[in-house]
Amino acid sequence: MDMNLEAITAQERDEMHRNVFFITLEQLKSWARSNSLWPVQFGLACCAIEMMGVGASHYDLDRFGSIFRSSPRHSDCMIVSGTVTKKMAPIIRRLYDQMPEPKWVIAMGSCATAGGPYFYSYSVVKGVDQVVPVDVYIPGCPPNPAALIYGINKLQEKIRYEAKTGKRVTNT
Amino acid sequence: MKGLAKGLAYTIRNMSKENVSYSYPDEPMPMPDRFRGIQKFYPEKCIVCNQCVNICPTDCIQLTGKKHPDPNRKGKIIETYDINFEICILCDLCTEVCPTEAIVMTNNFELADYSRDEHFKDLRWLDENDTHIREEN
Amino acid sequence: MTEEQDHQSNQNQEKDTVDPKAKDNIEEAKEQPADNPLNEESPEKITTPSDQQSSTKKERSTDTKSEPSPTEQSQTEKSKSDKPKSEHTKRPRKKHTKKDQPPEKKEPSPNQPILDHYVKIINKNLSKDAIDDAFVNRSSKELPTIVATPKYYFSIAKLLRDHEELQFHFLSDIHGIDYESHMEIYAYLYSMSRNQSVALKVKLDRENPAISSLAPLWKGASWPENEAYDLLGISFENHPDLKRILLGEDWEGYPLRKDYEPYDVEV
Amino acid sequence: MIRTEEMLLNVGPQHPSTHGVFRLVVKVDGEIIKEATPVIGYLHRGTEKLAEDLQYTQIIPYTDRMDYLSAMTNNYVICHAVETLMDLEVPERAEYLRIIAMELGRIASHLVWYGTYLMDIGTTSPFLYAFREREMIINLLNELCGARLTFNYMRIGGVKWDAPEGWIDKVREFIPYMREQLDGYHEFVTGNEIFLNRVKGVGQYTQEEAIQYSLSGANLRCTGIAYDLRKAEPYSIYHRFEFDIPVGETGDAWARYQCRMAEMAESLKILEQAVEQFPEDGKIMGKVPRIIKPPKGEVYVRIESPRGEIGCYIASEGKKTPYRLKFRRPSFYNLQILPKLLEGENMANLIAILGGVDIVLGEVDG
Repeated sequence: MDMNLEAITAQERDEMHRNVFFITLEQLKSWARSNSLWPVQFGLACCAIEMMGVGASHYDLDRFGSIFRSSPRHSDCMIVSGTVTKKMAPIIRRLYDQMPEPKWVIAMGSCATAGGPYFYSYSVVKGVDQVVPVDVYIPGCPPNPAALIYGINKLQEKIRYEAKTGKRVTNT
Repeated sequence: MKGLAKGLAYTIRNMSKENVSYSYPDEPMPMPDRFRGIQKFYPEKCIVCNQCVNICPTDCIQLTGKKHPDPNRKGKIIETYDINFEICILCDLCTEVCPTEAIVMTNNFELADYSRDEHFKDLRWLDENDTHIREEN
Repeated sequence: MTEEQDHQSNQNQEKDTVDPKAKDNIEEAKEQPADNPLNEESPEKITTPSDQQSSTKKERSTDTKSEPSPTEQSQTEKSKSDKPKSEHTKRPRKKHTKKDQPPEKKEPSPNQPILDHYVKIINKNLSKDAIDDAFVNRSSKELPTIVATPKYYFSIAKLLRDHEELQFHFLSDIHGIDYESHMEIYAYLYSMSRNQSVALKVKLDRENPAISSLAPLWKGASWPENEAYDLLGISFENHPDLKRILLGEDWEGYPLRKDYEPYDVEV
Repeated sequence: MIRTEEMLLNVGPQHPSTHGVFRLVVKVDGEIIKEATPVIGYLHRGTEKLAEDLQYTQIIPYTDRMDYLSAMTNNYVICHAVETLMDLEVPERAEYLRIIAMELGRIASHLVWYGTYLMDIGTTSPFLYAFREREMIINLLNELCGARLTFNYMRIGGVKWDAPEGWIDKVREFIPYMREQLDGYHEFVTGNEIFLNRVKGVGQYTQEEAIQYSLSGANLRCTGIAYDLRKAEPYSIYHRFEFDIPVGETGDAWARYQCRMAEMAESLKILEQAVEQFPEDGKIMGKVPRIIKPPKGEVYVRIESPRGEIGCYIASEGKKTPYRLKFRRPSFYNLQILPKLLEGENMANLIAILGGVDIVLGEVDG
């Protein structure tokens, strides 16, 4: 490209940032991010077994570039798979805080979504969204691995959509 | 060293085996007939007997009935029917107790959503959910 | 609300007219009343377990005498297991013996002599008033049950473990129960060498439940006792490490007590 | 002279090798563990309290979520407890279906253990192989009862579903396949020198200690005590099958590994016989009163789950709901020995010992 960068005025540069580079870079970033979601290897209860199943041979989550990482500092996505108890809630928050930005949370299963079968229990938090912001909710008890893959794809869609339009997706 | 070599031979033998991975999002995932995905509700079959409400372990079903519009016929018909799918644990007890099979299971499992409110399934949604219905009940 | 629903459902069942689309299912719908758990108040619809039992008891009481004694039975079981296909219709189950004897006859349980023997040993070695009550729990696979007095609870447990005729080395379970009048500890002991089980119970004062711990005898009792302390508030004396194991030290109240009110009520 | 200082180290609650939310506070001096204190309760969900307000049929789905790797045995223990209390007869065919489902579940559970345990101590690929076979079992169970993990299959007095057409044949076909795979596993890992170095002589205890700590399952049998409730107190129709109780001798992680691998083979034996004897037809539900109301009384039954002795205590007041329901959860008891095992061990052996105990945190915390 034979463009003289020196000659661009401040106004033009602003314009360019806004119109050309900024948006495409965001989209590029979102494309890269959505295709390399690294969930933290963090299992709470029954759903964690299905999460392991997703990582195993038959469902093979690596196809989507999602590799389970053991440390929250390596990952940008947290799959809350299982019942969140009152004793566990502060730790989930801490794990979430340890993750680098940008980060996303998937609430997998009805326990993480709203307490599920333990809705009336004395020791269970009614939904992980009271502790951390949640992007995608997957119902089911537990959701089968295909449903989790669907949820992850849904999250990828959301990441791309948000980068493209700049709007926050809260509801379809 | 012998054990290591044997293990390696096992790995190599497995390399030629058929790939077991499902190609799920590209191809639909067939589920067995009995698979519990989400309920389908037939309002016309319901006799408002409240059994599903009583059996539900998590109290996620709510229903109201109204008098039958035809004055000659007694009984009730369903007015609202809500399943709070957030806390539904898919235990299948509601379909088991239903005397008229007004509530049945379907195989649909692609239900992930961006909002919790979406998981509140009302009568209309449950009526329209009419694919992959379980045949055996 | 429940009464209303009850009424509604009763109405429904009386109706012959159901939506035409559900015609096939009318039959089922009519049968359904007894199915409805809400209808249990109407007496003719209930088949209480006791009714059921008494009827079956009558049927079976005839062949009680032909029932083999448990030791014989286990032998027959073994011999029969060699050729399983031949005895599909009548297979021996230990359970049968207990129910086959109607309570009126008060035929002693096959385990009654065993229990008497235990009681004798305990009385001989400890004291006459060491045992509060001793009975065979017929509904729980003829389980000999000993109710100890709190004072002698620990020494009975020790005796059950160490006495050469008892040898209950394995502690299977220990937990507390909150009967609103009192608390109870239920311990299930098993002897591998003799293939016998015994349940040891002790009744505690509900206001201030405290009992000596079994953890010095069985290290495996340590966590279950912690659990009972955590969820029921029973304190164990001489416990090596008594703590609120599940809920954490800052939890208020004892959840498994019948009068527990959650401290922090949520939506 | 190298000077070392005591250091407190937190393992968990989120740690990939604790198989859930389990925390271990370890005091280490250099590489040597001085003291280990397990902290549990991060998954305590109050099932027992909830069950006091639930009807017996409604409790069955909750038991699925306790020991989620072998939900079938949990289903069975509560059904068995209520059946014992009410003195119900379970039809032949239902018993066979239960046995087949339970033994399939046992293999699936041990496969998860095999995969994750080996992953913990450093080999990644057995996990993939184990889950490949597990997925087949799960698919079989999915066909039978419509769920992959939380089956809710058994009912008081019978089972919910009859075997679908051709299902028994599928199980029959699966048995030789699994045997072959099992041999493959042995070839793959069992002789591996690195693996042997990691597990041999690690986490050793004696028979007396095992009984002292109320261990059960493979954790007890690895010391040489042939104690399996399927033989000692035969429940269901286990007395009809011929199988051995695999026992270890040394009581270390290696013996536990061998026991569990052999148990899978024994389960296959039981499956083979059960499939062979499977009755042509018959009812799957016994005569059960419409409303399940056990008489007043208390009952304690115990059965053999993959992790050990799972017991269920019910105190009934003659109502629809239990007055008190208590599960003897094998993992909870098995985990107690951990501080003792870890004392004086190398830090690197922590994972090998913890994984060898085979815990499920849903069960530990109740």
